[in-house]
Amino acid sequence: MTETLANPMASAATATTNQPLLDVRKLNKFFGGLRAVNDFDMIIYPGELVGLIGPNGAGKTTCFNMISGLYTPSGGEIILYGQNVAGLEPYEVTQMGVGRTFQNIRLFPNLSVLDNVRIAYHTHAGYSMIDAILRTPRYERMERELTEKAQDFLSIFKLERIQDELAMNLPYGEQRRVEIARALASNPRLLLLDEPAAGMNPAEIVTLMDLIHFVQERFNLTILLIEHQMRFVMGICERITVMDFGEVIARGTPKEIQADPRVVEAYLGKGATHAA
Amino acid sequence: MRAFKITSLFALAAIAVSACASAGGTGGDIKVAILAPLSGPVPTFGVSTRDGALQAIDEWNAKGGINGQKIVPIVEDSQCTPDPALNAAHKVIDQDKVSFIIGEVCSKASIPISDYANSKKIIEMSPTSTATGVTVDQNGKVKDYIFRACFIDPFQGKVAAKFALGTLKAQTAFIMLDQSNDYVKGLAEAFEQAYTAAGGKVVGKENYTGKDTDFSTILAKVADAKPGLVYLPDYYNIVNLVTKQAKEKGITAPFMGGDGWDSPDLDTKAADGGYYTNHYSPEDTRPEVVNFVKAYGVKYKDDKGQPKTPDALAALAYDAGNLLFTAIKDAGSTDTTKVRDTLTKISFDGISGKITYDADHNPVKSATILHVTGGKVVFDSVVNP
Amino acid sequence: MELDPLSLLISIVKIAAVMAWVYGLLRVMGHASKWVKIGGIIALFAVVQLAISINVGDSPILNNFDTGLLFQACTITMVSLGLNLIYGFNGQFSLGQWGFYGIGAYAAADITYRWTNGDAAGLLVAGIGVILIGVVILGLNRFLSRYRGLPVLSAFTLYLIGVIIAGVAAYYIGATLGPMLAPLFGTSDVPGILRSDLALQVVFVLAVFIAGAFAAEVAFLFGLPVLTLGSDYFGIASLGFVIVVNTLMVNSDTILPFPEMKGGRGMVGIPQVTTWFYAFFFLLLVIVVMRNIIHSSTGRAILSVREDETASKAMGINIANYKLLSFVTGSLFAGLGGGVYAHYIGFLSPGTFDFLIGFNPLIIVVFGGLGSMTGTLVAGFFWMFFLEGMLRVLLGQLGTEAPTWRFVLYPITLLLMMLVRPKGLLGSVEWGFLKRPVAPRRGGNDSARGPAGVVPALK
Amino acid sequence: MQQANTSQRSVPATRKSGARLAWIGRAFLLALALFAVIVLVRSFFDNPQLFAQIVISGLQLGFVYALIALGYTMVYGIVKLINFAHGDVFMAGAFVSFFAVTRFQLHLWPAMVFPNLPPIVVTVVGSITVILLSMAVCALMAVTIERVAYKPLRTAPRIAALITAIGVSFFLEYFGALNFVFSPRFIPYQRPFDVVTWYIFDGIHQVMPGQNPPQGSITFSNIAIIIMVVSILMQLSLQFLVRRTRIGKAMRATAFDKQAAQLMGINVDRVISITFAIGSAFAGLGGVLYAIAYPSINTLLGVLPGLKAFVAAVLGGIGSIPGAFVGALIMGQAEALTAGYISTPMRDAIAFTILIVVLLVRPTGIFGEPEKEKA
Amino acid sequence: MLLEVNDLNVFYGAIHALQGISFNLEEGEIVTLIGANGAGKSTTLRTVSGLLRSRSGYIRFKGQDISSVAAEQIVRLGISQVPEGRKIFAPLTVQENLEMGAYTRNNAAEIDSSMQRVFASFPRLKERVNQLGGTLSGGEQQMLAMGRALMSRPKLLLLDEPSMGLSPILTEEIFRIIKEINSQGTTILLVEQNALMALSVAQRAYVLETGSIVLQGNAGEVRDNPQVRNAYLGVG
Repeated sequence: MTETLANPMASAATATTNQPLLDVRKLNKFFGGLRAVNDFDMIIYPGELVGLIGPNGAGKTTCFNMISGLYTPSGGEIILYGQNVAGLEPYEVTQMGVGRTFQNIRLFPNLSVLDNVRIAYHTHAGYSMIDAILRTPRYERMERELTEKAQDFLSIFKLERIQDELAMNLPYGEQRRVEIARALASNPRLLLLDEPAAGMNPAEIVTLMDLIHFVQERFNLTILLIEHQMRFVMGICERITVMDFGEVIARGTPKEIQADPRVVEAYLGKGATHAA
Repeated sequence: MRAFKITSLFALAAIAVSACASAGGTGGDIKVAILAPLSGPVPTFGVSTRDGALQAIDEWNAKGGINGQKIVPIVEDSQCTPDPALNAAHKVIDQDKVSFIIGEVCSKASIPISDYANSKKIIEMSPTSTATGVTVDQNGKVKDYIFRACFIDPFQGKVAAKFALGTLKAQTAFIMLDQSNDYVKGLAEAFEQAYTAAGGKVVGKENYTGKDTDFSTILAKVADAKPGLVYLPDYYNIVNLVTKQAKEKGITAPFMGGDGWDSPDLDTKAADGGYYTNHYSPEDTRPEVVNFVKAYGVKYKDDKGQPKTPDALAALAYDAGNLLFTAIKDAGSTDTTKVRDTLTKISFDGISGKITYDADHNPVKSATILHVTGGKVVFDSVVNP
Repeated sequence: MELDPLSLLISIVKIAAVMAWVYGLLRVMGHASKWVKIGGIIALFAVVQLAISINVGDSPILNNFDTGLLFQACTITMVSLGLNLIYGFNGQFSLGQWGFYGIGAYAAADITYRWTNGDAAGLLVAGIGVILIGVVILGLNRFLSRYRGLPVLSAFTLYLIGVIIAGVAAYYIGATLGPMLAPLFGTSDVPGILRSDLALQVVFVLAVFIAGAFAAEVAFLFGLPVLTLGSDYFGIASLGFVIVVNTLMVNSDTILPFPEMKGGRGMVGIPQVTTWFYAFFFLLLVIVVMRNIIHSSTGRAILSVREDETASKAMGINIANYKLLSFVTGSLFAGLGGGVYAHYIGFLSPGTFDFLIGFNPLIIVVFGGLGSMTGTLVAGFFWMFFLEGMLRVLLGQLGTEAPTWRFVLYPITLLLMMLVRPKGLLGSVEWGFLKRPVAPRRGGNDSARGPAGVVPALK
Repeated sequence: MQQANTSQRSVPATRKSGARLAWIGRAFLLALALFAVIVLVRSFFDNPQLFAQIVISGLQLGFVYALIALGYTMVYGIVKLINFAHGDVFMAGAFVSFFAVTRFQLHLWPAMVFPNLPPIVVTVVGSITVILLSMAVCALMAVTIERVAYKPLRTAPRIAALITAIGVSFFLEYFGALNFVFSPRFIPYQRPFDVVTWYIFDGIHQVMPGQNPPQGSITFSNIAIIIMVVSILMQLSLQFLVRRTRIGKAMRATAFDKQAAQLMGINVDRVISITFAIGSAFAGLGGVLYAIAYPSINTLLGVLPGLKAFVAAVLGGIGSIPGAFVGALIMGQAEALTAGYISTPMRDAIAFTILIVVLLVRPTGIFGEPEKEKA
Repeated sequence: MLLEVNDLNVFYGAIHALQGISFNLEEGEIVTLIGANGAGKSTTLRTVSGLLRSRSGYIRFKGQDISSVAAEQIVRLGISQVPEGRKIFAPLTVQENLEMGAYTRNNAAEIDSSMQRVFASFPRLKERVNQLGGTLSGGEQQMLAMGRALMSRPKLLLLDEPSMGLSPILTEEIFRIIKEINSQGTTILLVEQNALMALSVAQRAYVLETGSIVLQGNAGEVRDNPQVRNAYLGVG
């Protein structure tokens, strides 16, 4: 179990390209009487980069929460690699290869950047608590290895210089990057990014787009992201799904979406047509 | 290497401390520690005990001390809880270097103190710890240096049973006891044994805990059982609550209890008609009692500014002090072994009667029975063992 | 009487010396060199041991009053460290620590009490019981992990049944084997080999460990369902636990079958075997184990639960397990502390384990700083030497009325402290040994290594 | 390698569903409940009068707890603070009334001012004055405590305020126990009015001193009735205050969202002070009634009733006013019935066990709103 | 000048959230602040309404420095905020929510007339007057939040993301009401993610980027700025 391939899932993914990585069927979620998500369907194939857009409150984050196990769906199936994961505990979903970031960044604020990333390695730590208590050679070795891996990740994200800073003391943009690094460190096949570009200026957004492209190729990831920054979404996503009021109102390539009158009306706003 | 500097700093500091500590000894005086629960669950006992003991010390000092040596009291709060009590004992024994301790009040605090004091050959004179385990260890061996001024639980129980059947002619009794209080439990068990042995019938027995305030459930059962007597050997605060609630429920059976009833705060109206066994009566006309009650009243005032009447705790603390000082005087030395030998053979006229010690360092003395009637506590009779 | 300025100075020096000693301890333990580490620990132990045994003038440098405070500081620190693991590091607001402390104290005391009274059954039943229950819990845990979404009450019921069966089995095995050892105890005239001092020392150490394990197992059963509650509700439920345990202690001779515990009268005759060595040893053990847990992957998982449960779930962490783990470990420390305490004081009474006194570890933990082991350590020693040491000594000199002020000054100090430093004495600062090991930064030029070199190689 | 990894990752999904085993837990709870019901039913048929008597004493206790619990729940609802000093404010209420009665004879003032008043009016007006005074002093005290010990810590971690609350509680207990304050003694409490007891047996008769009520009668006293009536009245008036008045609505708004309340121009600090004042006035009232019912007071008086009232508030769902009320009644009954039919020393243990079991079934108490799921 | 904000610096812990922001509002204007999530728009509003304290810089309202005035006092001065996410009091009824909005006022008759005016603007609220705030739909909650803010009869209304989560029709409705409120004499400072919509009602606009103002001008100018079109309008 000491293989050094980029991602163990990489070849598995290519071997089964015709099988969807994620197949969401008729997903529903009620909060009290409120229908937050209504018959949500989505298929994502391995290696894709899909965008999910829609007005605030359209149910996008609720879908994310259901896919990552934080919410139990009121109905429907979430099929990940042929297995229905609806209703699994979040940690189980994560262990099956779903990583995510949060809309309002949820780092571990009082821990260092390095620890934030190392926590994501937890399930692959390779030593037990007994090893830790006795400080066995195995602990020393694995802990060093784990730390190095985490540092490697940080250096991809140009965060290696701040590894000992507390997460809460970082500026917004860096917190975002740490969060993405942390999500990647949990070794996902499918990465869910909830508004990764929020709060970034256009220059930062360009960097982020490059970064996402890079990690996607590097780790052979499948990415589903929620984003409001249209330039970002249009520039990076291969396919886009648009939600409004818990329902999917359009799907297609960025070009198709921009031209779709329903989308323009519901989301981009009537002004968009005027302006364009 | 910084660690070593720190460590050596500590070592230096520690030596400095000890040098200072050993310099702070005073010669010529006899230090006596008073360990009393000034905080914790029963602070009132602590206050009485402290005041009683201080009274004795003041009187001796006024007379010029013991063999010319002044008595210096050191008061410590022992909280009626084992660890603070033990800390207090350590402090007075090792820090203040006392050889004589008056206290503790609660048995559960006296027991750990007595073990330590005995191992250090320090005389501990407990005024009111009634549990057998204070002067005798679990193997039945007497702790040489530990004494007490009060009689032990079984004695009071026996006296009460004798009185209940003989004088009160109560053929049935209901026993109420605090499961968690060894004093109450000891008395209740002794009473039950003596009472049934002498032909009385216990018609009910109910437990409560010392923190309870609502006794209506138990009293409902008492009312149901209609006993000739309710034996309630608890402290006055519980007695106040129980008797008041009993009166309100129309329970007419007389209540009877032990020395725990004795307090200026006993609600004499509620407890009207009750009897209790005690160490002494402030109405006793023996001169030492009269003098003590008077002197105590001069020194201590209650919250209304009236002279305080000493309760049994104060009287026993006073007796404990006098016993100890007399023994020191008679021994002619503050050597604790000599004082111990004197104490074991002492015959002393105290407030609570004539005291001699049996083999287990328990005083042999008489018990007084008091009757609560007409808003007053009156002397009823003396029962000899 | 008047305040003697010298004694005030002595008290201050004493507290400073103790603080310096704690600092030194953490420093030497954190030293890079193994030999400095070992030598330093031995030296620090020796300093205290010498101070206890060498007389300056007519009394040792550290008299029994001081050593008593040291013992109690060690035990209360152990208990508080456990609570800090539960509350400070894992974020579970628990008021139940005192109950586990009491369980540990009574369990250990009962084992050695029976032993010194020539009855080995106590040790056997408790030892076998703890092992069997542990096996049952771990086995059931493995078995039940096959079921997903198992309601916690069902799991609890199954564990409870398993534990009861294991306990009963242990009782019968122990009760059968125990009397067989009786001849080895000898008679009152001819002490048998099991009555030797050495045997008692061994039994004492075993008893402390068994007591800790027992407390941990109780913590598991209690924590399993109750840890699912929200924070304040959990706090109150755990406070309830303390009161239930206390009530059982009061009734240990009637409702529980332990006449030797004597219920509310208090248990006497516990051999006073705890020496400075043992107190020091167990405290070090707790510090080392806790520090090693905290600074490992497990510890990071525990911390992440406190920081953000949702994010922690999304990192693949089974937060219920880690809550339980830290609760059980924290209670284990409390149990160990109880075992050491019981054999120091030699007398146990339910009054010691009252819920009001049970706030003490919480006060110490918050006073020192949540999530700071150093803070707890410093606060534990400081608290003991300030409240039981300094205040007692100083007020004792101020006359016969002054000691009643001790518990008036103490809350005022507490209040001022919280108002001045609401995050505790040390916040989350750690000293020496307890500091998080700083991961070395990777040297060289990262970009030169290129993305190809930054492969997240996971197994 | 990949194989292993895939299978490892697929473990969770192939596990059996544990939901099918939910019956085990339910059966366990059911067994507990059944046991309790059987014990109660048997006891009832054994001796119905005794049962009724026990229930009455449980009611009396429960209604006192309710008065204290209301303050706990209000304060918790608005500042999320477990105000451990609340029980000591309760104690202070009892002491204030004690001094008002014994030192100043305040309960007799109507007779002094208007000598011709009928005694019943004197007693009623006098007692009410004493109670009002206690309530006012308690309210003032609580506001002071809040300003000194809690307000500076409003932005600090919640636990800091909890520790100061414990500190304030210790301070009140031990400062009160100083000799020149209340002294540490248990003091027999002098009631502003006498307690009268009646028994039900072929109609209602008054119990005369020295007369045993007949076998099988049920007794009750005026103080029990007063406690119940006052407690219900206070609960209703509190409901009115919170539902209908401006300040009550401001309290609810502040409890729900302090910042939004500030944006409405609500002075949050003042609303919090008023909440403390009202809650503590109730505690003071409870203190007086409690002391009248159980007339022996000392400075540690508030610890246990305070704790139990708090538990009652948690049981009912802390933050909820009807919850506090119902929780208190359950606590009262649990204690009385345990004392009556199981064992008095076990009653705290049983009461807390009930709390834990209820919380396991309803994690936020009987009337508590479920905690919001956050993500 | 009704509101004058000068060189405002606000920190969240170590994070420098507002880095020297200056802007102003004339009486009767609608001014909008646009920018990405986390750019500091809400922080600006929260600082103006007194929920946050600035480390340096000042805020003047009608010439009076309000940077250190308590939030509840600022309401009395005539600034009312409709917070992001609406923050209505879920356990209170619609009517009680509105009463809370008028907490600073004492004249029952005037309050009643204000309430009638709010009902006139938002007839849907009148239908649901006894319903609990938490049971309203998103659009109704937004109306309630705005109505509640109007109950204090503010001179200046701060609107934080009023269209969040609303359907286009509702959004338009809300913006129509915003204009209406403005035409009745209330000055409005609007923070909005739907930049196009915001720019269509506002007279002037400021563009925020990571805590500082990068662009300002008339709404039309801002809308035609290519960078803005690119970054915030998703077109270009």
